[in-house]
Amino acid sequence: MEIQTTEKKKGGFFESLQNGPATDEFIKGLWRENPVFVQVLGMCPTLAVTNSAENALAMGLATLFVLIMSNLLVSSLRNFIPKQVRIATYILIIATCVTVADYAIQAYSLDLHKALGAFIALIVVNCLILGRAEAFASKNTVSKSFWDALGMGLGFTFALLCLGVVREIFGTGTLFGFPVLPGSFQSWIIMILPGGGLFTLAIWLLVFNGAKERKAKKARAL
Amino acid sequence: MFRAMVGIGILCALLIVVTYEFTLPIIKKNKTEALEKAVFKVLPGATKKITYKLNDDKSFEEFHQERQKEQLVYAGFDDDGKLVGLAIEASGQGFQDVLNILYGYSPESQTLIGFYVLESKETPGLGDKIEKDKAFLDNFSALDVSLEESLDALKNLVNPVKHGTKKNPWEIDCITGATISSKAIGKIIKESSQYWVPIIYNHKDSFKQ
Amino acid sequence: MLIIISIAALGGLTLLLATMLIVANKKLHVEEDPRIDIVEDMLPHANCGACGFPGCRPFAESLVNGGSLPGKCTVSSEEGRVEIAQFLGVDVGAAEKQVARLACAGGTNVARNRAQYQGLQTCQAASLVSGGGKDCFWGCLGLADCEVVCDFDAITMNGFSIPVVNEDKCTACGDCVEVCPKDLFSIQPESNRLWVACKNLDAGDEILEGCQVGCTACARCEMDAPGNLITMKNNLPVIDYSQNHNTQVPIQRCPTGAIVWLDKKKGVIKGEKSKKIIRKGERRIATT
Amino acid sequence: MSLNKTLNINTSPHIVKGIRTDEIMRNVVWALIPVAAFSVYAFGISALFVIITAVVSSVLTEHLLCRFADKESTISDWSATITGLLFGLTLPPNFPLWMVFSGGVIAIALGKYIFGGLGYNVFNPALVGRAVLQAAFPVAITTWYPAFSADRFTTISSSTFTFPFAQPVYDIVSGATPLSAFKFERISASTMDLAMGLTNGSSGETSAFLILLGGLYLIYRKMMDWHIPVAMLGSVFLLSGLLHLIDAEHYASPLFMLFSGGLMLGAIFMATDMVASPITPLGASVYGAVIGILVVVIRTWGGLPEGVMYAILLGNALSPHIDSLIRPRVYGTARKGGQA
Amino acid sequence: MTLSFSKKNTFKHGIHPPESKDETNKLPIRRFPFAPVMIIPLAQNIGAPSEPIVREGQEVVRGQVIAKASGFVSVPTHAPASGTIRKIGNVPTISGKMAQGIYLDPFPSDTQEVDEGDPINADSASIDEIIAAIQNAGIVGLGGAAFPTHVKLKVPEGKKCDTLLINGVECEPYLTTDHRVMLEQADDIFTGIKYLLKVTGAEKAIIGIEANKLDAAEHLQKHIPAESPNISVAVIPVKYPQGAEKMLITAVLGREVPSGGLPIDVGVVAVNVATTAEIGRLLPHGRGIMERVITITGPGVKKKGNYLIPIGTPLRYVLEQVGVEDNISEVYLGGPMMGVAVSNLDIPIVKGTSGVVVFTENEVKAHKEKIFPCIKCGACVEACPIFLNPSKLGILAKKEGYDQMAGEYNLMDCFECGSCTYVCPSNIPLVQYFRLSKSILRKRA
Amino acid sequence: MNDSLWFIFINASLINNFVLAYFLGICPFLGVSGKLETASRMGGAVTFVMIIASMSAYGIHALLITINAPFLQLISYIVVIASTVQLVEMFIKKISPGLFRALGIFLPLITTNCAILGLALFQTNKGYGFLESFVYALGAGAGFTLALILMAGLREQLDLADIPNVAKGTALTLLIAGILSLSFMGFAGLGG
Ligand SMILES: Cc1cc2nc3c(=O)[nH]c(=O)nc-3n(C[C@H](O)[C@H](O)[C@H](O)COP(=O)(O)O)c2cc1C
Ligand SMILES: Cc1cc2nc3c(=O)[nH]c(=O)nc-3n(C[C@H](O)[C@H](O)[C@H](O)COP(=O)(O)O)c2cc1C
Ligand SMILES: Cc1cc2nc3c(=O)[nH]c(=O)nc-3n(C[C@H](O)[C@H](O)[C@H](O)COP(=O)(O)O)c2cc1C
Ligand SMILES: Cc1cc2nc3c(=O)[nH]c(=O)nc-3n(C[C@H](O)[C@H](O)[C@H](O)CO)c2cc1C
Ligand code: SF4
Ligand code: SF4
Ligand code: SF4
Ligand code: SF4
Ligand code: FES
Repeated sequence: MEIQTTEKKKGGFFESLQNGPATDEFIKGLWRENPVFVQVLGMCPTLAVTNSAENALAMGLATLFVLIMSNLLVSSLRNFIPKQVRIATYILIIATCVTVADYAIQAYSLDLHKALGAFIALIVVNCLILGRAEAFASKNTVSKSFWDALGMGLGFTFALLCLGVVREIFGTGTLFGFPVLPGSFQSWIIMILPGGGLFTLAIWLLVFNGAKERKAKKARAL
Repeated sequence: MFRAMVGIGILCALLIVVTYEFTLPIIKKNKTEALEKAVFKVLPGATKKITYKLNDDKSFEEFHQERQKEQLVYAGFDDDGKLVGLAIEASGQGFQDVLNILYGYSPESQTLIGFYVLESKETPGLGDKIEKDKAFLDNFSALDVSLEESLDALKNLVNPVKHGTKKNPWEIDCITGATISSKAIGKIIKESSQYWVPIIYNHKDSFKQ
Repeated sequence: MLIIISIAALGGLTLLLATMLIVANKKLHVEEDPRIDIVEDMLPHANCGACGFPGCRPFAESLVNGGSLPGKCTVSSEEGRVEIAQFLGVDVGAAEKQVARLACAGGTNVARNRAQYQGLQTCQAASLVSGGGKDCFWGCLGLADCEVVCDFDAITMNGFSIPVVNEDKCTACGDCVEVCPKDLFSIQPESNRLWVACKNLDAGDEILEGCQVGCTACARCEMDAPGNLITMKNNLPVIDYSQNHNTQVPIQRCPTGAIVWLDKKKGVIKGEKSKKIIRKGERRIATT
Repeated sequence: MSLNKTLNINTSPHIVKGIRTDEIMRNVVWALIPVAAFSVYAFGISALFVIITAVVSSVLTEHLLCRFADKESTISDWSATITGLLFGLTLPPNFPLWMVFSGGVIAIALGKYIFGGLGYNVFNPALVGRAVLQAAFPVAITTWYPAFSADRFTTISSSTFTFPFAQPVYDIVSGATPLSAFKFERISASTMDLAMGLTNGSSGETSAFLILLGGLYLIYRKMMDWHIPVAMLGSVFLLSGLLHLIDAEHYASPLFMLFSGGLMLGAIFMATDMVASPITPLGASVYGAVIGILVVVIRTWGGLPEGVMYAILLGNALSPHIDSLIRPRVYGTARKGGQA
Repeated sequence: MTLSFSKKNTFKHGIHPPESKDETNKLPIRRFPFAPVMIIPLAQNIGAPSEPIVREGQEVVRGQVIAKASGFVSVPTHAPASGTIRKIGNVPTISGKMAQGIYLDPFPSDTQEVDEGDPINADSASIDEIIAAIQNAGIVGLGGAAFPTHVKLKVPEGKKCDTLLINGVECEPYLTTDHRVMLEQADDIFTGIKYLLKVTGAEKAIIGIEANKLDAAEHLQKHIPAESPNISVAVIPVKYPQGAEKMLITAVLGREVPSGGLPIDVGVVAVNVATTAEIGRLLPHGRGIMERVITITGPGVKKKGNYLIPIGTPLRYVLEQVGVEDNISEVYLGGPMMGVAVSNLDIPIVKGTSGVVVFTENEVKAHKEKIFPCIKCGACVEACPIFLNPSKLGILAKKEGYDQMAGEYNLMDCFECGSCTYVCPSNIPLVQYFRLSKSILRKRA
Repeated sequence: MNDSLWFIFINASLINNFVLAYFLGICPFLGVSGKLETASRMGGAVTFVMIIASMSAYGIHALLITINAPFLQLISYIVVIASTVQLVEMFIKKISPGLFRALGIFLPLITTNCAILGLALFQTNKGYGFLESFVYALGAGAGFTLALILMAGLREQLDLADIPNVAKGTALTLLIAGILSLSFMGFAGLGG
């Protein structure tokens, strides 16, 4: 597994946002510590439900919801939870949030629930959620945890969308169900098969690595 | 320590129950609607659905609870209260994973009159033609499942054949390029109809409004 | 009704589990290095396996016994990693800066090859084939093993295939000392400025045929040096750095410039009497 | 006098056998030429276009990637040519050229370059290209052009020049390949037809006879490990023979199994890709046998009519394990447990 | 008695390089003139160098001891010619390093008489006496390794030697030294075997000869002394590296020397034929070794042949005498498979030199060929007589996985025969990688 | 349902391989597939936990049906599985440090993992009985182990390759997984 360099990358746009502590908690999840592209977490939903942009978005938002809920609960209860049963308690809290989300989606649309399949329930075990609860919410204030969850959740959603959009356009010629390519377009079925998910993510990572490498090369040349 | 954990456990239970209670009616409604939609799809003309349960003595009785392990069929009636047919669930292995389907049987004409895929993981673009391919779906507008004289078995078993070679009313014309999935459908229907059709036909009078 | 059932169920479940866990924690406890727990605490508990370990705890164990570095955890924040590093870290005592010094100056412009080496282009490989084909058996082969091995980019090969150490970048890690098959590097305090840039154990003017800047063991530096700062051993001058060696006198009469003064600013200073070398390759020094 | 010359020095041995890697690769290309020529003869100019496009896209990709990485171009070692050629030969003759081109790029870029180029690819690059195409365009890759159609040298299949990224349109398509005919209708083609290449199928797979000839040539030149094809064909023959004996109705005859589909091409030219196969003869035999068994299993019980490609890819994935499990006993070490 | 020959009597794997022996194997051994100056390194053997016991300017007689052994694993050095000691100092060696040695100016050759010592009788002398005599004669292995022979002959406590194996294989291409020795010095060889059988206590002696030297095999077979029925000749199929003692033991006796072990571990002592002949010639006269048979050959040599050359003759002088082509480019001591490339023609011929092969630019092109990545063709695996996996070892070496090479992949069992490099289509310098890796591992240890 | 035990096994291990077709347990698959040694032990541990999880899930499901509280399914599955595994872990650590080194250290990583919970949920959805659940868990574990071991072998070999910089790390691993996933498609329809 790749070891990520820890130095903070200063991008022009993001830099301007990096003022207050809250915005920093928020921004880091979007890019610098992106859960998918950088931390390589929560890979199962990332790969499994991103065969359409809609599913990706729904999954992202569901995760975002659970992440915020659990981060809020954990950080507000953090002084109340004894250390020995910490993990068990967090799991309890997360499972509750997920169950809530699960029923909410079922109530909203059965079809969507069917498309996401077991992966809604599997948010419980998304390493990202427990990871944030442990690494962040259990040590930080409620407001900080909120921003952290929002940033991480949006970062996750963003990454899912990156995959979902590419896979849907290539795989079916549509975007959010609307045709974006001419009817004669030959869809690449692989993109909506399991293998396609792996390939797409691999290619995204290749692109990012390539960009990083080029930047590093430029920096060295200077 | 106990207090903390049990307290949180109770808190969680509360949260879940509240959500459950709150969403239950909506979900129930959604589910019923979805099922009805499917039933009406395989029983063209039906507007009302009644669920029946198959008892061990091969008799049918109306059923209104949450389903557990019962064998159910759904009777569809038209506006005049006339029995259109029965929707039957069946499943079996497809190309990738298990296929769950619903098909409609009309005791009156002794044919299958509709077909709908409830759940499939077949390859998009290929296997999912079983849901979309018009020619294939047409197979099920009048698929012969008439019984022998003795009324205890089918005269001709449903039989999937290669695309373009359908000759008899009990054959299913498969899809080129998705032979495997369409054959699987044929096989599922063959096995299911073999079981259900004689039972239903012999009790067709149990289904009344 | 539903509420009561579920609260009872879940309450009961949690109670049971809590009891089990707590009892088990007491009964089944196994003694371990307490630092593991602390470090594990500092880790994000994502148990994602990204570090290459099966989970946070094994990684923490490896951190504690020095098998890994905190940077391997991709999930932890920068601060978290620093925290762990500080918790485990041992301060390196401050001492005088040391640098790597090279005891050879025989670049392609002044030193001759007896035979043309072919094969793997590394010094270590070449040195196994008749010593590498360089006329001076002890001299630098110029195939840059040291440049490659230095993780800090402190070594660059100059235009005559002789490594040049950038003393600012050198961390005295000793990798170059280890890799050089001719043992030409040694780690020296930066203040050792009087330096013998040759390892040729032969004596006499014959060696000049192979390398114009070699030490001929003429012993002039030994004579000129104050006291017994320099003694000849094995046909080479040996400087006793424990004495006051802040003098450029010994280099002045060296006929080949094998003993030099390494000036922080001006670089290598050779004695006045050292003969001008006849450049063979007209290549420019390519560094910096 | 010449004794004053500067001598060269280097390590022993100072003599080499002198068969070079690029020479081996070039000979594989020679061995494939008859196969390719026959496919053009059988399927006409469409097949020619497919093969040429496959080779060009592979070689071009290899060249450009080397450029991109600031390395010397490695196309002169001929391995990219083989990859392209074999890749083209595994495709239907009327396959749209834009798909062929994409596949060639994928074969080299994702099947080879990413792993470090020649010698490091853990999967057979040509088959990686084909596997991706098969998953991406399952319809196009199972739509067959009839062999020996009358106007094959004058007209090009309508699908060949499909506009890039558009769906192909087919005018003439044949029924089925021998394997799918057997799978779905239990119609078995004659062995002689299969061996001589008178049937439908992918461009290069039909003439088992010429493929065998190419293989024999390479084995004769000692440029190919015979263990793999022998083990692979042998295990297919034995297993399918056994099944055929048990139930001749359901299970195809072993000769049909041997000569139909991509087995011959796969066994002789693709499983033998030394880079992705085990290095010891015993390991190679085991690898061949495993692939053979997988082929029979997928063909007889699987959903797809043909499984050579999947079997070889799985074999590739197994080969590091075969290599680490099957190691010859090192001279002078204990007979048992000498190697873990 | 007939020659025993079975095609199966050989080891597994190995290679068949072109033999290139035809140009010299019919040429009888000829004596070489003395060079104007002799250069005698004090370390010509594995083990400790000898210590000089002469002064500069001293006159010495041919065969006189000029440096004495400095321990058990050491042998004395004898004067190869009568003459004056010019200098004791640094002499160039094959390793490229200067080492201690003696420069000797020979007298004109008509005054070369030989110093005789105490003869040793094989029947009456004790084992220790014979061993001491072999050491005093300065004999080291002439098969190439130059290991002091007497050390090898001293069977360690608790071990038993049942077979004496005489190595007449000479599997190196080009070299015909042992071939000629077997044809011309049969009597010396059998005398030598008598001594060797006595010291090792072996019940039988077998002379192993490859099938490309049938004339030598028949010649020896014919001359086996009537009183020594326990000597036999085994003809084995031609294959490189059959001359390596481990391979020879497997080929002839079917035994396998354990990894890291010695032939004596399987009850065998293996000695080269030339070494044996030398023992048989010197011991009865109490002399020391002064010269040896060397094949001078290769496309770059004009007067190819097998020459009896005094030890210490500078290589430059040798090549001047035989004449070389204008486009020579590489000179090896030893054959092209195992021989060492010479960087400096001023080095002398030493006891371990069995041949000098000179290549011209035409032959060395192969080295300059492009290196491809390993394509895992397995040719090297099929060639390695030790059953290693050179391909994996090569890849590991490139990635500096030295510990894995030594541990999991038995690097230390590789005896650098070069078979793998010879067959590799990708031109990977495998043997060089292995030497390098071994030296790095040794440095680390 | 016509699922024979044999078919359940083949289905869970090859046709619908948990990692390569269902995308469950990708995190450990990517993380712990670098070394063959670790990978095979991890595979063993996963199979073990899968069996525990499957059994517990079977029991809980029966219980929840009785008290008619299906909405507690998720939370009780995860909590029970997590704590059971933790108990087993502590137990192993106590009685056999050797076994703990070999298997136990993987347990925490595995508990909070999609494959385990996914298995429990799928088996419930499919309505498997006790024996069927057991075989399903066994098959899923075997499939997971197979994928992990194949991956580890390839990655170990590629450790020695000249991988271009852009591809080093996760990207390459994902790519191999993709090709493996394509290869496993060959098993589609087996037994159908
Ligand atoms: C990636 C891939 C996915 C496939 N998916 C399906 C599928 O979902 N359903 C199906 O019946 N066949 C599927 N197939 C099988 C082929 O399309 C197969 O050739 C076809 O079913 C045979 O029918 P035919 O003989 O009419 O061409 C798939 C093949 C591939 C390569
Ligand atoms: C007998 C033989 C069969 C080969 N088969 C293939 C093949 O099936 N696919 C392929 O891409 N290359 C094949 N090659 C050529 C190279 O070995 C091939 O390029 C290799 O798969 C990987 O090296 P690469 O990295 O150059 O592709 C074959 C070579 C030989 C000698
Ligand atoms: C690769 C290899 C090839 C060898 N070839 C021969 C040979 O052809 N003839 C020979 O006498 N010794 C050869 N040797 C040396 C023998 O292994 C062994 O050292 C020698 O026969 C012992 O006899 P000596 O000590 O009298 O030289 C070879 C060694 C190696 C490693
Ligand atoms: C070496 C080789 C391997 C092949 N592998 C497959 C395969 O695994 N699956 C497949 O559907 N077709 C494969 N084909 C094409 C295949 O033979 C063709 O699809 C069948 O003939 C269809 O029945 C392959 C062709 C060749 C030459
Ligand atoms: S100093 Fe040593 S390692 Fe560096 S180039 Fe010279 S010989 Fe090589
Ligand atoms: S390798 Fe280490 S000691 Fe040598 S120059 Fe570089 S930093 Fe200095
Ligand atoms: S050099 Fe070593 S590895 Fe190569 S063939 Fe000889 S013994 Fe085997
Ligand atoms: S012979 Fe060369 S190319 Fe072939 S496997 Fe050995 S090292 Fe690799
Ligand atoms: S998200 Fe599935 S294992 Fe991490």
